[in-house]
Amino acid sequence: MTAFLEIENLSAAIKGTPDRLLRSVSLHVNSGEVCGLVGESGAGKSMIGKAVLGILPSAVEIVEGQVRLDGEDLLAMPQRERRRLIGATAALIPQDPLTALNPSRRIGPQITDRLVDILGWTKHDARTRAAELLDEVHIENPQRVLASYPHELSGGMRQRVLIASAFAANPKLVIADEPTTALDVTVQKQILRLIREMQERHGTAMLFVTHDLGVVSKICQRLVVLFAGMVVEKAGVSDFYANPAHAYSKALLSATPKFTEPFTSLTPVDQTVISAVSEQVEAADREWRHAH
Amino acid sequence: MHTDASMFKVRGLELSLPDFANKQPFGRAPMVDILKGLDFDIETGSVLGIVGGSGSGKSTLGRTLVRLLEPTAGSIVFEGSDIGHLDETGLRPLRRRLQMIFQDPMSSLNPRRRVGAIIADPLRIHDLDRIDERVDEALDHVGLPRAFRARYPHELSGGQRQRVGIARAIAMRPDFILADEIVSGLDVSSQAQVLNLLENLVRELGLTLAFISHDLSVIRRLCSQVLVLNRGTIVEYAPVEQIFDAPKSEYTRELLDAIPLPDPDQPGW
Amino acid sequence: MRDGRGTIKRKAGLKLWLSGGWLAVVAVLTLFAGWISPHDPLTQDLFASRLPPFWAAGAEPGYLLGTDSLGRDVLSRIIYGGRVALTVAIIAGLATAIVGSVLGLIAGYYRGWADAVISRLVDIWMAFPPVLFAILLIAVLGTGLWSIVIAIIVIDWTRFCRVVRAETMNQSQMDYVASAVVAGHVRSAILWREIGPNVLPTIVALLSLEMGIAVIVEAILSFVNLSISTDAPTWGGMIAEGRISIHQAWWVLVCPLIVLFLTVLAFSQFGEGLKDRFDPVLR
Amino acid sequence: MRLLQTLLMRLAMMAITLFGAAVIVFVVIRVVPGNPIAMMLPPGASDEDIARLTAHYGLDKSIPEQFFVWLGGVLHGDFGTSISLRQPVMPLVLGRLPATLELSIFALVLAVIIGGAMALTGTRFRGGRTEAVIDVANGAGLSIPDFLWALVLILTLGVLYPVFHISGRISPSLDLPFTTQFYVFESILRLRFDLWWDLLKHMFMPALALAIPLAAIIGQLLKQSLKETMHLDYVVLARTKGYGENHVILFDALRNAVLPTLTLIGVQFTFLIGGTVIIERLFSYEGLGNMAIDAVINRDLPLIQGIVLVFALLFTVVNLVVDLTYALLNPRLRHA
Repeated sequence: MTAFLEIENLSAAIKGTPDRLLRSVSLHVNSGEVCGLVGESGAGKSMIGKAVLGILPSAVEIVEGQVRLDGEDLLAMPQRERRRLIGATAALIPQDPLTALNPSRRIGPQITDRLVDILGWTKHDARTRAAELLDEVHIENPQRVLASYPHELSGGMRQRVLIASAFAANPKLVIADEPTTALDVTVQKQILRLIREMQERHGTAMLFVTHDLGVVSKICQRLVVLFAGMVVEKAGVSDFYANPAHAYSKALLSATPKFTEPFTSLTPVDQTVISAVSEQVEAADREWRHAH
Repeated sequence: MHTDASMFKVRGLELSLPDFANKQPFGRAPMVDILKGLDFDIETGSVLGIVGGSGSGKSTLGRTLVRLLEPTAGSIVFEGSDIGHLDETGLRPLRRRLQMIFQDPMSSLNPRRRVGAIIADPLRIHDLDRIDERVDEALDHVGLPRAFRARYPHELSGGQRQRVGIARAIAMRPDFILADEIVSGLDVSSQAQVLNLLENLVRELGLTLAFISHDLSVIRRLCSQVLVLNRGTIVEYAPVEQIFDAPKSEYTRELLDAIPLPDPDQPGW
Repeated sequence: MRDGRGTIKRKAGLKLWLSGGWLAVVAVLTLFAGWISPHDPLTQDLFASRLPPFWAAGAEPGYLLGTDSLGRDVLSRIIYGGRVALTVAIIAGLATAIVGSVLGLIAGYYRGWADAVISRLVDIWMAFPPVLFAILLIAVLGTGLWSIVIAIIVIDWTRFCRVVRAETMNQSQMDYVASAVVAGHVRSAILWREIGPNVLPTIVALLSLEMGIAVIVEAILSFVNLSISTDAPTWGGMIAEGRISIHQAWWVLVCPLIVLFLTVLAFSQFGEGLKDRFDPVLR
Repeated sequence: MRLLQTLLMRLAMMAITLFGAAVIVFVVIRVVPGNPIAMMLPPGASDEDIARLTAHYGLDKSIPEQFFVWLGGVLHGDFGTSISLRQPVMPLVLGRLPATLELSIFALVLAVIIGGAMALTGTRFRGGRTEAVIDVANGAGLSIPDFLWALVLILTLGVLYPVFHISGRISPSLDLPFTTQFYVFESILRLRFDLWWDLLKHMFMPALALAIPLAAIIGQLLKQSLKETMHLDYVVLARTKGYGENHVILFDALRNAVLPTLTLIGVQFTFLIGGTVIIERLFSYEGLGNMAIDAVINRDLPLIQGIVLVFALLFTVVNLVVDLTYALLNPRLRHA
């Protein structure tokens, strides 16, 4: 199996400041595989996905590193070409289904616009495909939904629409950015299953960004743990949950609630663990500054 | 259930709110029933978990218990007297005894006041003595340095702000505290810290607590009783072990099954 | 951690200093007009009419900004005109702010019938063209300082009322208000002690803006000859005279115009600067 | 259905507002100290004259009675007779209204074009020097009212570089073939572009002065909501689909970002129309506002009442139109 997405030594910083938000991040995602990207708020997990898709906020710039999609270095490409390539081969499942659909456009065009405008399909083909996709994500009466406006659909429905839209152009890579965080648990379960089902059917490489170690264990084969923009651990899922290697990962795992073990889970993260990993970050920074 | 030991007895509690989203241009906004006749007791010294999905009415229920909202029908008997329809003056003496910790610590702390004033203010209203000492004590209880009295809310981290919210509530030495989704905005690590803090405070101060959450795993650690709410009605009300080990209602079971445990081999997924 | 806050504060500081500095200069000049102004603003000297300002050919020393068609010193008239402008700005600005803000706070916090009445009143008021309304009021009340102040309150209280009402409604939704209820505050105490301070920066910014607007309204009223009295020097009156003789003596229009322009700009920028400075999140 | 109900409610509100406005004008003129008849007459008029005139205008009746007599007339289209011009008020007002309307609408168009261009440019090049320049321009436009802009324009484009005319509506030497008062509109219909050009040269400066503050508001608010919209997930999503920045701004962000600006334009446009009063005076433009100031100076009560009421009607109609446009653009309201 080959790595479809390869990130090498990626560093990013707020423009004009020396402090890095991403600290020499390297990771890869194989075709047909789901890789989890885990960390607390401010760890930079969403930023990695944004860097890949070229949608970083304008204040943030990439200072070093490579992002390769199927072997092609995205950062070395002219912007226009890169946008086209991403539009044709990658897709995003965003976090908040309430803001991720344009409130003033009908659902149909929002699914088909990429097919028509970027990939040059005919309107008719695109519409047929959209209906098929809605069927694939288990939406009844696709034609009616295609003609509705977002505010007419429930949160779970909208997330299904967004998943359908993400898989519309048979992408090779899907980046899911906390796709279930805004949903109720029962809906979350259905959506996670659906994402897994779609990913398996299409053989897509998927980068799954989340703060929830419970969710990771349900959908990912491998995971990468981040702290302050630095990779602290990369592991296979079964190894990780049986025996996390890094002290910070271990602390994070035991702080995660687990109702089957009420008195051993939810352990507060020890301050010494935080200082140790912060020390590690500083050491990496010193080394990096030295090298530049 | 020992009715004598009950701090709250809630009977036939109903609440409707105007639905401005579907307001017709003429006349009043239509009313939406949020709570549809709830009966339950809260025993003194117990920790009640209130759980439900979005739109279940759990926050509305909480705000009605501490009388931020007035019920449309039914009674809320607090230590023998019905507080459901008391007016502002009637509620005043009760305010010291019923406290609340809010979900969003940024919005619940007045941005223009220092932490010390935020904690001291309710004490002053109720003419309590030794205010300075009480503020220090409260800060000690929640594990914040006393020097934080001089800080503004925006100078604190999320976890620290939530501790200030807790300090403000316990400084009053209330009989009852309502905690409304107080850890849902926090990272896992601060979530665990705040929960541990609350757990210790319940033990030390003998608090009666209602803990609202959408997350059943958090409830199990802290609560002795659990009330499962769905669309404004009680689906199940039972001791915590029973809810988790032998849930009676289909809805509770569904909720439990849907929780993703940090365990790749969890059955049912 | 480094973020954008440093630059925001620096910009706000510069804005505050420049605008505050200009307003201070105007205030000092007008306060000590008797000592500072080189001539009596009313003395006419028909032999020295339409003298150009000091840098132009044919200027007379002693008439820094030249003279108008009646030979009155332009600089002195600007300084004395500033007296009227600043007096109106301060009295009318404060009075308008108080009336409008109190009504806005009440409507936004208590809602119900009070809000219904106040909001409807605002709607009705908004159906009048403000300048025409002001002119009409002065025509009815007669000219004079107090008429101008009353006219400004009457036409502009809605500006405060609308903004303060919206901001109060915003703040009322915040949980710190609910937590004040839980603490046992009575409603009026919550409005003044909890919500008030959070609405204050908005009011202060608007107040400063309103002072600039008051200066303009006074100038407009002077322009149509309906201000304090016909012979007292006012910026608007000077502009009206300068507008007539624009082709013969442009400085009679240009000099007061520049001063008026800068003063109005300074008032509005001063308000913005104060608001940025007061905002606890940016501090 | 919903839209129709909204319309009916707005119409009812409009009636209330207009009634309130009528009451207030009436009260301001009559209850405030000062005898309106004394105001109308030159100083030194005899008591007999005053009494005669008082009876003539029905001012000897009680104030509520006077009000309803006047209101009854208004409802029949009779606004009374102008004292200074000795003509019925209604045709006088209607004769001047088109000039003011043309000026206001031209100013609005200018404001939308300038403000919209600033907002779009600022969003396209956000975070850079271009945006900083636009912010400064917007700040100045917002702080300085139309009255001062008008004076600045008169000095620069009227006197220093006399490109435009500084007074009047049209050059007096021209022969006017017009049958209506809508000169600009009619000149286009009659294909008299020479007249059209002359009208524009007169209208440009007053319209620009009126437009600058509104353009700044549009520029600032639209840019702000565009920038906020640019961070929303659906816009981010559109970018990942392969669309370029211009496409994303124009086709994904603009439509939703326009809504908050649109509500504001309603109120601001009424302010703009209100501004015509003094701007018309400054440019000696023969519109309603100029007539209003003359009416006040001449103490012409019936004319003042008529003009103020026409302005009030205009303002409420503008707000109604904006509300309806908002409802039409917002799918939530359109389909609910």
